[in-house]
Amino acid sequence: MKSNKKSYKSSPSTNKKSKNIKVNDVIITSCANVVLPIAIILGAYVIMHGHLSPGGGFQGGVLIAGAVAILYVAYGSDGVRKLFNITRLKASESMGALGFIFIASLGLIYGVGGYRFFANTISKGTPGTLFSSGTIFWMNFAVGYKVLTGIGALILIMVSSLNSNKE
Amino acid sequence: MKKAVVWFTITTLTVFAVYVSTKMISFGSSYNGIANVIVNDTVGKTGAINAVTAIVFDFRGYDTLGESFVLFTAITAAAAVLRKPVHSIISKGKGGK
Amino acid sequence: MNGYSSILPLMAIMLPFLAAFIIALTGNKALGLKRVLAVIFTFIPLLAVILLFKPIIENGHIVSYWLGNWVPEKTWAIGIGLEIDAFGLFCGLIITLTCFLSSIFSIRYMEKDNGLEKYYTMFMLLTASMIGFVFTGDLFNMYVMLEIMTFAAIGLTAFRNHKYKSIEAGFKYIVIGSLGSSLILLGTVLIYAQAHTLNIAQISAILHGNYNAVTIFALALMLTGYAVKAFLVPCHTWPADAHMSAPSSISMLLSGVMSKTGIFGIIRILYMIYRSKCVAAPSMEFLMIFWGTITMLIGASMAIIQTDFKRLLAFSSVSQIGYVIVGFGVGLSAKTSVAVTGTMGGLYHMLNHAMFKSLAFLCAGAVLYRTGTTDTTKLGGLAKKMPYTTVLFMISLASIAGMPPFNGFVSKWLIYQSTFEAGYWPVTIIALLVSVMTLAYFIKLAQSVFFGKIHKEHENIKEIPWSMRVPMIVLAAVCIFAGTFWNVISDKLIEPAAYAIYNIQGYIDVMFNKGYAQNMFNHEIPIPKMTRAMAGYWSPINWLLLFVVLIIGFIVIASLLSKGNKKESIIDLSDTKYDTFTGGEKEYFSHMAGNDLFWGLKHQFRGYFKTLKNAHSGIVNDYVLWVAACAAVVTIYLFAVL
Amino acid sequence: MLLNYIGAFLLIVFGLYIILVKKNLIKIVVGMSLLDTGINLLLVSVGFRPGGTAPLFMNDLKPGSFFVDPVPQALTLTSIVIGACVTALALSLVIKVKEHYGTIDADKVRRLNG
Repeated sequence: MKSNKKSYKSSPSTNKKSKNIKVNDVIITSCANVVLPIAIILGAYVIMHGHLSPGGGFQGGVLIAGAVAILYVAYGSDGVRKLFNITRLKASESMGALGFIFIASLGLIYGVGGYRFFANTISKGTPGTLFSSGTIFWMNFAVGYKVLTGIGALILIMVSSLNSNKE
Repeated sequence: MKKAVVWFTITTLTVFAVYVSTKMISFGSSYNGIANVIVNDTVGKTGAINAVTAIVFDFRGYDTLGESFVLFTAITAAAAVLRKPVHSIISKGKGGK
Repeated sequence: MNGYSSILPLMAIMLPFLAAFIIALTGNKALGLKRVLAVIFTFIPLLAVILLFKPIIENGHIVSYWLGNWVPEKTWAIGIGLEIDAFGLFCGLIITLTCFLSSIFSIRYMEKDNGLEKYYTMFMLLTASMIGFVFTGDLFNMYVMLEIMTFAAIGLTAFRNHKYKSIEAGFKYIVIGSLGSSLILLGTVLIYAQAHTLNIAQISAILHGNYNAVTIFALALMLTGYAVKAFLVPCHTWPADAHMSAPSSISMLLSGVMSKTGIFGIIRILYMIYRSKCVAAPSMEFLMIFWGTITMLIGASMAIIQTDFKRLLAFSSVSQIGYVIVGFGVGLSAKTSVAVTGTMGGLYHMLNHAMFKSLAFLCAGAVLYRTGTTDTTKLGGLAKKMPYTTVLFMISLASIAGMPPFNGFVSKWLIYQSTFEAGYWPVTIIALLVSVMTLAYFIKLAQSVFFGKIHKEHENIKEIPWSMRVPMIVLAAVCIFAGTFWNVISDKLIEPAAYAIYNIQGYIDVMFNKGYAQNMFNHEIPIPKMTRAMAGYWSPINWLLLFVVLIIGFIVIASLLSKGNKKESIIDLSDTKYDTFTGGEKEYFSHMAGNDLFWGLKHQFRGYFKTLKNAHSGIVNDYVLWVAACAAVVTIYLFAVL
Repeated sequence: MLLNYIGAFLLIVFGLYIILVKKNLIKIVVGMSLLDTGINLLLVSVGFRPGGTAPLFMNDLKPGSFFVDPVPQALTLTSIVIGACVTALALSLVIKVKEHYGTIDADKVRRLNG
């Protein structure tokens, strides 16, 4: 493997070949196909069970955003850009942030009884079940959504700028 | 000269850091501080059995809000830095147009 | 603390954040909407701050707001609390006012750039995080807000990414700035390890009498960290680059307001968290005064040798921050009457510096907007083309140099008086000298940009549009108002803020139950009495004395100049610029550029200036080294004296 | 636990050393990241209690049983995210520096000086 790489570097027509090797590698693609759904499902699980087990919105969001990186490794920048749109991702991130603020301000909206910003006003359910802990559950979702779109957008931005440099 | 300052800085900070770590509070058997209060009341007050999440999203939710804004800011800043620049935005000597 | 006033601080923080996300959501369409949103949502915080005047300044309350209803339990602050005393409100007023004016200025100033949705998003984030920083009562929350602020500022510094200098400045800023933030976080962690709480009021109560090696190390780290944010001298290298490269509407915020957040942090640490160690402690007093003196001297020296308009202003900011720190250093004095004078001087200068430096940066922005350059060697004679800008710049010049009818005089006078009465008379002399130097480099700036011969390229330029003129006129009006009606400003702003700085007991009791502070401190915490009479704000005799001193300074500089002119033997003959004096002129009439107004002075002290110039090498490693070495030295000093 | 503190401080000092000495801008970013990691380690160590378990209220544990301090863990989350943000922004600035200067040597990226 190592010698292989070296030979590529030493050969004069590196540019085209290195591009080819990045995109259509069977091993990487098939591995990615296996790993991708696992990453997404694990991320969703971590986000949903943030109030029950270690983890939460941030961790799950980053796990799902890792899928974008995996996609890039497997299918190259064109493949990623076909699936995701940077502007739309950024807009979704703002939506996530607005949702977070909205959930936090539920306390103000219900604020008749002296509730305040960030007050946990939704019914809390039985501790230990999935739909418990009031706003915490929903905040996990908002933050998870925000982080996955945000980190995805970040990866895409950096990747696309790297590619535009090469051309 | 510069090297001497580097080594002076590194040595001083290391020495003081090691000295300070020996002076850090020795751990008692009971909690003290806000952790005590928080851990005792987490389930009853927030309904979350994960105390860390309860702190992150409820007790110190405002910090988490700030944290997600940091992420948002950093991503916006990265997008602004890496955006396609408009060259010669301020044209030289063309003022007054 | 009736209904509406408790929600106002939250509004002031959250609405700009909300506006940031709405602006980001609209994408790159609807530019007009973004401008309107930015102006409206920077005006609302200003309104909120003004509405908070009644409960805080007039009624003397301290407004607090526990987020999420997490009121303290068993006297432990489990939640995050916002807490606004008069000092926080004072900083909030500076922040909201300048941000509002900057948003108006941005309308036309930024029209030629692309990606404006990112600009306005970061602008709103910067505004909101600065307000959040001064309104919070939680140590870790301060760090989080500081990080939002830093990132937004870096993004805005590097916003004009087609210029190499923006990118380089942005990189230096992020390395040095995040090192400073890391130091602050480290200090916060060490304090948490000792006090087991993050509420500033509670930390102050718990740490009283329980200081040990860990907290002193934390003090050293946090002081250095906030010194990076407030650009005290060994950590002053990034602002020069960042202020020079950022768009002027942002430079004004970075220089005028963000430095104040650093000072806010320093004051909260010294006067609040480490109160019983620092207040009335001669060693800390000496440290802060020494630090401030070095800062103002080196800042002014560097400013004299600059040729770029905005870079000069940035170094000038460094030197003015030195005054503020000297003022607050005297505030730590054991002699209470002197201490109050010093604190008031520092506070007054904070306000004034925000106003006149913002005005100066906006003038630089106006020049950049019309001519496309801030290089003073390529400018000249703009006074005829841009009369408004010239007049406004002269007002800023007069204010910053401390000329009597303007605001700089009042605050500088307070600082001179307090340092002299505290027994630090050499500092008074240096402060006066720096004042003269300030006047010198500003006159050089005015001469080289607005007077003299106009360049051919700039013959067709026009005055800037009204939407850019209005913020500048407002700032100039504030400058004149704060200079003439000093008693109003002092009554309504400075004295309550100074009182709030010393009023620890009230600050703690508001957050917890009454008597908690006394219980923890075992005694009443004294608040020094303060009256306006203590400060010799405006006494004609003093003024005359100062004027005489200034004139003597002028004569000294002038004599140095003429001395330089006469001594032909030491003039660098290789430079054709001096041929006029050495006999080798190419033209019959060859005038010296405004830039070289003080070349005699520069030549006389060439060794000093050269050392300074070489020290600002531009290598990011060196700058980090300065900050780290500063942390090391401060640590050694604090361990030695405390 | 002393070892943890010393280790954390050493990580911080190593990070600082990298920033001070290395001239490659990417290495400087790595140093900043290392410094952040050191602070995170310190933060987690501060919350540790010997014999404490993770602060999760499982069925067999009652409220008030012996846990490590959860507050520093929550703070660490924030600190980690901020560290990642610093790295991301710094690296995107390095990309631009390379574009403008053609090099990422700190000695050559110094047009703003004096």
